[in-house]
Amino acid sequence: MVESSQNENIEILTYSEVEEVGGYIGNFEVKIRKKARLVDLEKCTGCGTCYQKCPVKVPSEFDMEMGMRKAIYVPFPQAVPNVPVIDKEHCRMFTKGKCSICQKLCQADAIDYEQEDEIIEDKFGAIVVATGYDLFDASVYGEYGGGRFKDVISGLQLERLINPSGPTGGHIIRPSDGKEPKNVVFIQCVGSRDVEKGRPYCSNVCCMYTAKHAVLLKEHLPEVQTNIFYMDIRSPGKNYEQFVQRTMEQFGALYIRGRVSKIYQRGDKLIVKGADTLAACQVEVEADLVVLATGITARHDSKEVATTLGIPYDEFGFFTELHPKLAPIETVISGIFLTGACQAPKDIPDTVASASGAASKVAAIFSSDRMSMSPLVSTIDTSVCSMCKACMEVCPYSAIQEEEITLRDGTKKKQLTVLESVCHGCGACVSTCKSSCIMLRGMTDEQIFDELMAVAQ
Amino acid sequence: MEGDNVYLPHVMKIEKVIRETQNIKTFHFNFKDESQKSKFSFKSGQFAEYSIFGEGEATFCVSSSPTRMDYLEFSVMKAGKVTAAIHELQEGDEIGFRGPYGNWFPLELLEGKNLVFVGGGIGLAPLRSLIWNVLDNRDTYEDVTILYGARSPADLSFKYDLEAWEKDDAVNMYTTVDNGDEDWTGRVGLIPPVLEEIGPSPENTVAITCGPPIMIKFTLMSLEKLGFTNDQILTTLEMKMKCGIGKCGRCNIGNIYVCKDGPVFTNAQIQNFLSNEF
Amino acid sequence: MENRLKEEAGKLLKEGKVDYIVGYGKGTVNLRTSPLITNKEEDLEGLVINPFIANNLSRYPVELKGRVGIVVKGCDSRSLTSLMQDKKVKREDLIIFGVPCEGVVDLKKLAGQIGAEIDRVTDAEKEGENLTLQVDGSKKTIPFRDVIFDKCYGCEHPTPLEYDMLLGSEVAPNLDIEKSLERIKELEGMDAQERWNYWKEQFSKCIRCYGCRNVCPACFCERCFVDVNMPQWVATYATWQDNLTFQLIRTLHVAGRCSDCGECERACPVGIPLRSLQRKMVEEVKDLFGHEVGIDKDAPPVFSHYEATDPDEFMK
Amino acid sequence: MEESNWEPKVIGFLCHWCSYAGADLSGSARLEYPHNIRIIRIPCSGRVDPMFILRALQNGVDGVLVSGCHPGDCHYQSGNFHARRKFAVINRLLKYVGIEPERVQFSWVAASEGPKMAQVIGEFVEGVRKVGPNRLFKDEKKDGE
Amino acid sequence: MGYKKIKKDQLKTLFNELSKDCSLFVPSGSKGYVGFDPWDGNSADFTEWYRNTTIPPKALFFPPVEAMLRFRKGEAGYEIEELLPNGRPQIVFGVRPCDARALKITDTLFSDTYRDPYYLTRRENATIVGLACNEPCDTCFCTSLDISPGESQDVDLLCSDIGDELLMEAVSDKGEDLLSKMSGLSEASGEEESKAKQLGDSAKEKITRQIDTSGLLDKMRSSFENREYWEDVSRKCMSCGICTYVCPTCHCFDICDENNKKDGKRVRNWDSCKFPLFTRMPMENPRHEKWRRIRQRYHHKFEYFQMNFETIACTGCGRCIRECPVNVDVTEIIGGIQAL
Repeated sequence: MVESSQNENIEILTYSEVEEVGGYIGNFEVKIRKKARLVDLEKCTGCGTCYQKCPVKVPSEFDMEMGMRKAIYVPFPQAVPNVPVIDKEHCRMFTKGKCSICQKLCQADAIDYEQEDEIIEDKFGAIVVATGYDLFDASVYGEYGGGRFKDVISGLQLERLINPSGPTGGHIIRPSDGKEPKNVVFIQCVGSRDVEKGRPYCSNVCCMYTAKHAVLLKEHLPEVQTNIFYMDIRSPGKNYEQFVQRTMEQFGALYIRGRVSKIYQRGDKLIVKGADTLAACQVEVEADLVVLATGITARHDSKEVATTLGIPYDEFGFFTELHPKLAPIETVISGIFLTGACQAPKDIPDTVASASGAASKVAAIFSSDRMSMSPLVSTIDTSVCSMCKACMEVCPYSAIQEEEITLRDGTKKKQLTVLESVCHGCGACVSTCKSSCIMLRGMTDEQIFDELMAVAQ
Repeated sequence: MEGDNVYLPHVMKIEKVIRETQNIKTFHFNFKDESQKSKFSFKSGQFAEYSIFGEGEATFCVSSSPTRMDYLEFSVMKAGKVTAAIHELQEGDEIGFRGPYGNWFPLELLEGKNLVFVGGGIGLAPLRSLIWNVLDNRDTYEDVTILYGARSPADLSFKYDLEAWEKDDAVNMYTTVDNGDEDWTGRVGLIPPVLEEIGPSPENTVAITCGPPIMIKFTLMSLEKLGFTNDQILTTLEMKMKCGIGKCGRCNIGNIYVCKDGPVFTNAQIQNFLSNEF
Repeated sequence: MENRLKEEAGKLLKEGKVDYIVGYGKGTVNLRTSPLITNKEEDLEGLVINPFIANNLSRYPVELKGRVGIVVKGCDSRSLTSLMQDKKVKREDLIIFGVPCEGVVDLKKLAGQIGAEIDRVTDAEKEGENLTLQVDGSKKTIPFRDVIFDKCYGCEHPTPLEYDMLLGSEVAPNLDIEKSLERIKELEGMDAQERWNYWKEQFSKCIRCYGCRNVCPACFCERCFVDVNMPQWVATYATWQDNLTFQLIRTLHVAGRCSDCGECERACPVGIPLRSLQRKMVEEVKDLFGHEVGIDKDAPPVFSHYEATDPDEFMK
Repeated sequence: MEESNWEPKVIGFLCHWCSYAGADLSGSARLEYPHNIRIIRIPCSGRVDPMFILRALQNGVDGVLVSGCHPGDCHYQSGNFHARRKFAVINRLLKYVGIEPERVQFSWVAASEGPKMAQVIGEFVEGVRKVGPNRLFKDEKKDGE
Repeated sequence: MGYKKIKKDQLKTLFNELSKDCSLFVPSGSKGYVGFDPWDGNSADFTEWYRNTTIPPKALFFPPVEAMLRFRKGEAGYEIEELLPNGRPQIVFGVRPCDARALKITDTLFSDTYRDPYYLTRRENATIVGLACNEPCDTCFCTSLDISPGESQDVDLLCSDIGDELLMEAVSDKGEDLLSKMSGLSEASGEEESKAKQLGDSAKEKITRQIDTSGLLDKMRSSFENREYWEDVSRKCMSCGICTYVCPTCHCFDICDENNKKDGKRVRNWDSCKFPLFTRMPMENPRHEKWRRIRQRYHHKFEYFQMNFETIACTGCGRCIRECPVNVDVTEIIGGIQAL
């Protein structure tokens, strides 16, 4: 992120939302709301005084609410730009109407409580969607405590605990009492491959991150015993299977094939009851810490994003690619590409590959002034069009637009036109047009009629 | 009685197809039944109903000269269903033909006169029938001036005729295009100003013009400027026709039926009824 | 009612709020009314509202350039709304005078009822539940409900749904769906072959005057599909095959737009029971997609959108 | 055509992405389906105009099969949803005017469903065979000139 | 020529007899509208209800669709087969005087300069039996056009309904011939003759609708440029073809080919100047606007036809008024022109 922020051809707009997308490939007209961070980007030097002195503490989202941040804060240490933002919901200036400590202390005079959202409207040649994913909310699993037990944490929470810049400075402790865990249980497929929870798909990354966690845990706390309840181990990536094997053999992780049916508290321990389907017996583990391998879900607002962009999404909210095998990066809208987990659960190598793919797709578009398109696109005979616009309504690509032309006698006339670069040639408009004034080239009524007459002979 | 059904077409054979421009083709055709040929005659300016069986009929003038009866010719601009089908025709194909219909250029009135032909685009088709007719009896007429124009060099039809007339010392030939291209070394300009520039004298002269409506409109104005009276100007009109014989009710302008009373009119006649409807 | 309309319409014209008034005037044929379309105030004296206002005027604003004050009955108002959905008229360009409608007299039925042709009737007036007539000089009274169009028995919205001014008080629907669908039910009772033969016979009469199409407010195309000749889907001449194909396609095109105003059937000079096709489709569209025509002017036309849950059982 | 050796002639409008591919697959899988069907490939079932169906029947074709991607699988996102609305109405109308339901069939067949395509075509052709030659648009008598 | 009469209850027998060696057409309402249908041997009670047909008798001579020729492509190319109407004699019974006049009007058109063999063959083979009007409709205005509901010189044979009997009078040789072939007739008395005349006169009086044809030609000419007038009167028109198709004198047609290159027919079918497509050419259309088409229709009938054939192409049958879905009324339009 730091590197790309320094590239002169890249402008990063953080804390911003895309509000409207119009136009078409090569000419997208995008309206972006740059939200007011109440800190002047230009003036701020990133000295950090403000957030050191801010009196308001709020659970840190980045640390999965296991640590605290201030009301004026930088979301995470490597954030770009390294400029804090004021959280209006908690800032005393906004909750109580007075404080302004940060403003007074800021030597750069960068704090501006009055700052307003900025709207940017610009043209772009292509759009890459990389909006990522949300973590599955494991609290729907009543059998795992439904969020009641402090020591049942998610994989990502463990990740923060292990991290040197995390809330505990890299010290792995139980959230409940701060003791080091001795016996840790991992549960796989939480919110993955579970039809009942509406998540029939595999989240792709959990098997491997769990294995990694088991290894890291053992490295940090050599005394620890890791127990991993799993359904199947999915490790098809390069060297992945070997890694899992090492986790078992070298790092002593105990893999138990089976589901956990119940977790309950006994004293300061968590009793994990489950099945070992290979041994065909019930197992009960007395754990200090339980880590749930929570799966990947689509972003909570992915449907709104899809609607803004005009791209389709599947039943889970992941954006749909043009073709699952042959066009995994493209969307139905030419010039809009997908990358990363917004399309489907992906691990890092897959994400990097698809990001590189998207980047090169964009580069390919930008490398020439002209594009070659399929000739199978619709055209409108405007002289007989009655402007009911039914074609516009059924076009899945918004390829039909209204334009105003000036006639020879100077009068203006509104008419419809097909954006050839956007049209995919499905022909839905053609059969919707009652007067056949929109026609799909290469698949015209005349051609079909002739075929039909020939076949009927 | 056999043979008096005016709606029955002769079957004609296409003998040659000439691509004139992007969307204009000329067809040489002849009677399939040779015995019919001797009974057939027509005059310059007349038109006929041509048909592609299974598609329908369309109206075009006979563009060859009655002085040259080896074969007949017609020229077609691709514009609709039937003309598109006609453009698919190949040598040896058969078409229906009934006619000739309508009136013709009054040759007897042109005798001993200077003739100025002004044609635009495919409008040269009816004129060329008359031009060849005149040139084949060259001595009967005085000066012959031909002005032909098209939008671009690629849109010039009947290039072989233009060439022949160019070479003919007895013809004053002028060709012009609205817009030239790299290879075009000829005249560039719209027909009416070019006509004014040539400036034919109205003295003992008849002007015969045919072309798209907008060109006709301005050509008539130019001729007027040059001193031509309405009686000295002949033109042919085009209207949608179906029967060709004054019954189907389409081509009337006022009580004049273009098919039956025309298509050749003097400007005096046209001024009389044209302002009415258009 | 009439006076109020004249007054208000006059005001609209005078104040330049509309360019045209589209209403009903007295016809030149006994009992009939005729569309009155005018931009002159003095013509407004001729405006009438009575039980004979058969025409659906909603087609006119599509053609007229400018703002229009228009008189509509219940069914007409739904045609008008449907035209708004199809973007052929704009609500803001219209001042709508709604006429709550208790039914419109079907003159053919009336002739049948009195056993004489309509030109024998010199005077007709609705009095309560009855229609009082002067036939050949003598007074005759017949129940009003007996002489209204079949469509009126199936009218669920006799009071216009969209209006700026309601002329009179709302009328509650007086439904007799069975009577309205009588002919359709009869046809449905036949077997496929009989039905086909029935329509074949009906469309052998068709002379392709396009009266049905041209009076239909849902037929707003600049160019009708029958007038397309590349390719020639339907022959332009009248054979029963092409007549039937034409009408079937037209039926599909107006399905979801047809408000069952019955104008097609009324216009048909050769008496083809076109409503039996159109009304049937009104029922089908309602049954399939829950779509009622002309209810919501802001909704997309029924075939411009879809639901993932649309009926599917007919698919294999 | 001789009545005795009449074979149904049916037309299939198959969408390029699913049903046509399905038919292709059934072919490459060496599955058999009746040769009675002539397939016209269209980009999407949403391209099908009711005119195609009526014109085919008017020209004496014995049956028309229209097939596209399963709902939700449309290559063009929504083409088959729009098509389904139209088909539903066409289906009801044709039945109402007395066209045997066996003559016009709509189906969803995915690219992977080679066997289903073969089965749909097979059943359809058998259905058409049962109702016999299409005489719907035939004139009973010659022109009464 | 003397008057004959026949009892109405004898008509059925007469019709059965006549239809033996010719095609007999009588008014019938069995199809849901009134038209001339081939005699079906059933009921001749039309005299009880018949006023006029919806579709005029022109349809029998100039049918809505007729095959003109057949083309077939064989080994040796195209062959053309002429499809003329068969020469079977035809009797049309019950033609009203207005429609009989209309046939005379279309006769002039179809025989002018080029003979139209299809129309004329049928006409030559037909005998028109007229039926005088006792009960004209309120849409009738034939008297304004020199037509009398009670008499006609345009038919071959004229019948008048005098109660229980039809009075018959031969008007032409054809009529004379037909009359001589009819059985079951008896001589009519002078009294009955005058009764018929009286009924005709009273019918004439019943006709109140009228147009004023005096000086109309000039008025038409000067109204041509009055765009405002034509726009006003055309505003409610729906551009359908009903008025032209039910008009007994409208004769516009189109010629089309069956869509089959190998073996098809060329057909002629009714067309209407009310349709924008009628005069549309690829690049332009002289009558694209509705008011131009309306103007063309009335000018054609009341001006051009009169100029070319010395008669107005309207007989006052009133069909266009009756059948128009929006009640466009020719008498109103002509009245308006006279009042300009």
